[in-house]
Amino acid sequence: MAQICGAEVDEEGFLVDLKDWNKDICIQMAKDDEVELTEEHWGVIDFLRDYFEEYQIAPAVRVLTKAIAKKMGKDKGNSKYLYSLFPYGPGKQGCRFAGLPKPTGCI
Amino acid sequence: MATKKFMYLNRRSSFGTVYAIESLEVVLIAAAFEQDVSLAFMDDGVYQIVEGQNTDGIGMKNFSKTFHALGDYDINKLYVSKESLEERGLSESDLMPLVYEDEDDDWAEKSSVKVVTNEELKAIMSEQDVCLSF
Amino acid sequence: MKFAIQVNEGPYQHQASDTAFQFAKAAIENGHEIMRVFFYHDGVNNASSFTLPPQDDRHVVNNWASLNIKDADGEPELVVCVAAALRRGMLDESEASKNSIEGNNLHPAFRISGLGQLIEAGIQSDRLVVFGD
Amino acid sequence: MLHTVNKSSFERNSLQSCVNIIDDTSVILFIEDGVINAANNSKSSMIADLAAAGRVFALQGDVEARGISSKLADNIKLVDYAGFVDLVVEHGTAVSWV
Repeated sequence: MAQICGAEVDEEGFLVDLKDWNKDICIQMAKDDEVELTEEHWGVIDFLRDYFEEYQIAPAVRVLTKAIAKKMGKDKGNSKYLYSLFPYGPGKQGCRFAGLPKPTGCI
Repeated sequence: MATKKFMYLNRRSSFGTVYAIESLEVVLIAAAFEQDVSLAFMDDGVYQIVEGQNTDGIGMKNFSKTFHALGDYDINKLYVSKESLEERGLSESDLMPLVYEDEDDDWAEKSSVKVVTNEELKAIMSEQDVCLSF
Repeated sequence: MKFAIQVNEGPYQHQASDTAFQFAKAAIENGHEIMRVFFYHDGVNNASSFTLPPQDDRHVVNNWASLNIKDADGEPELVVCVAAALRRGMLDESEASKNSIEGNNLHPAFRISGLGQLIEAGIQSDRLVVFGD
Repeated sequence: MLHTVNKSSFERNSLQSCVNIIDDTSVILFIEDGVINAANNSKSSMIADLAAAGRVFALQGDVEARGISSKLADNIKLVDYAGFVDLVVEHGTAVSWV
């Protein structure tokens, strides 16, 4: 199985054990995706981790945009902004970087 | 798409069987369909939203925390059977404080939980188009 | 009338899937349409192509397949919830390869999809009937 | 509404919970182990009034399979699977007391 910074990841690059997550893994995942992490990325990643800690689920994109708007301002609470940070989607790529579970594709 | 009234009928407690968590998974998905959603907690289902659940000792996920996210998903009609609570020696104060922000009232924080009698629940149920039981 | 059915229990352990099958069969025989059967919880096990009951017992999986429930394009409308299925080791070819698992056990009369299909069935049908424990 | 009950009252409280909130126009159908509630026994009083009003049905196949055809409580109406389908058509939203 593939590894990132010593932590096992599955075929789609999600952490096998969510407890392995740390910032170095996150930075390496971003590098592999050719994304340079900025303060703005970290704002969303921290938000996702806090949300998961509090509610035990990854937020739906619609819920995420609403919550980001409330926390970081209306100009950032839209999917255009989130996709500019995470080109493969805040749900999939953002959650992967943040060490959240892989979405089950339930819609 | 037409709007229908969906009721999720929850009558089992959280961890003994898979029904409670898999019911919650449906509810979270359902939110995206913009239907009129309400949740009913009857019988042992009232234990799903009791405050102070801790799963550290059983190696299972504590999904009771997820109920706090329902407000963000615009699911804010949680009906709890008064009779079921009383039979179990519980009252509203034993339940988690679940809230939502009311868009039509300057985002005021309001309780999503409403304790209802069998008579009230009867009336609510009679209005439903679809009832999913878990 | 257009019916949707939700099946929450696996075969042989509980009568629910037998009752659901008999109900679906009677509905079709009486001129109604079953627009979708959605398998959730342990109900996903109704779709296992590895099911081998003794010869003198009913074959629940084949029973479902015999109803030939499909949409206008010929796609199966016996729908297995993906999250419930993956948890319980019920995989089609694509889920198996995606997860690097050898072999797959989803009967071809069924398809794997998301929970949205259950909600959609509730919206589009005239009646949704739940069979469970 | 059509309320289906598939548990014996000797095992679970599904029937009691159903009876507690059934409205004046709805009917009950016993299926699977729920048909045990259709037999004449110490719990029959729970449904006596509803049955007298013609609002209690039991699935014939399940009744026969459990050997209680000759032991039914008063005023229980038997239906086959086609009758089950008709009840769902006729009574609107189906509520399963699983």
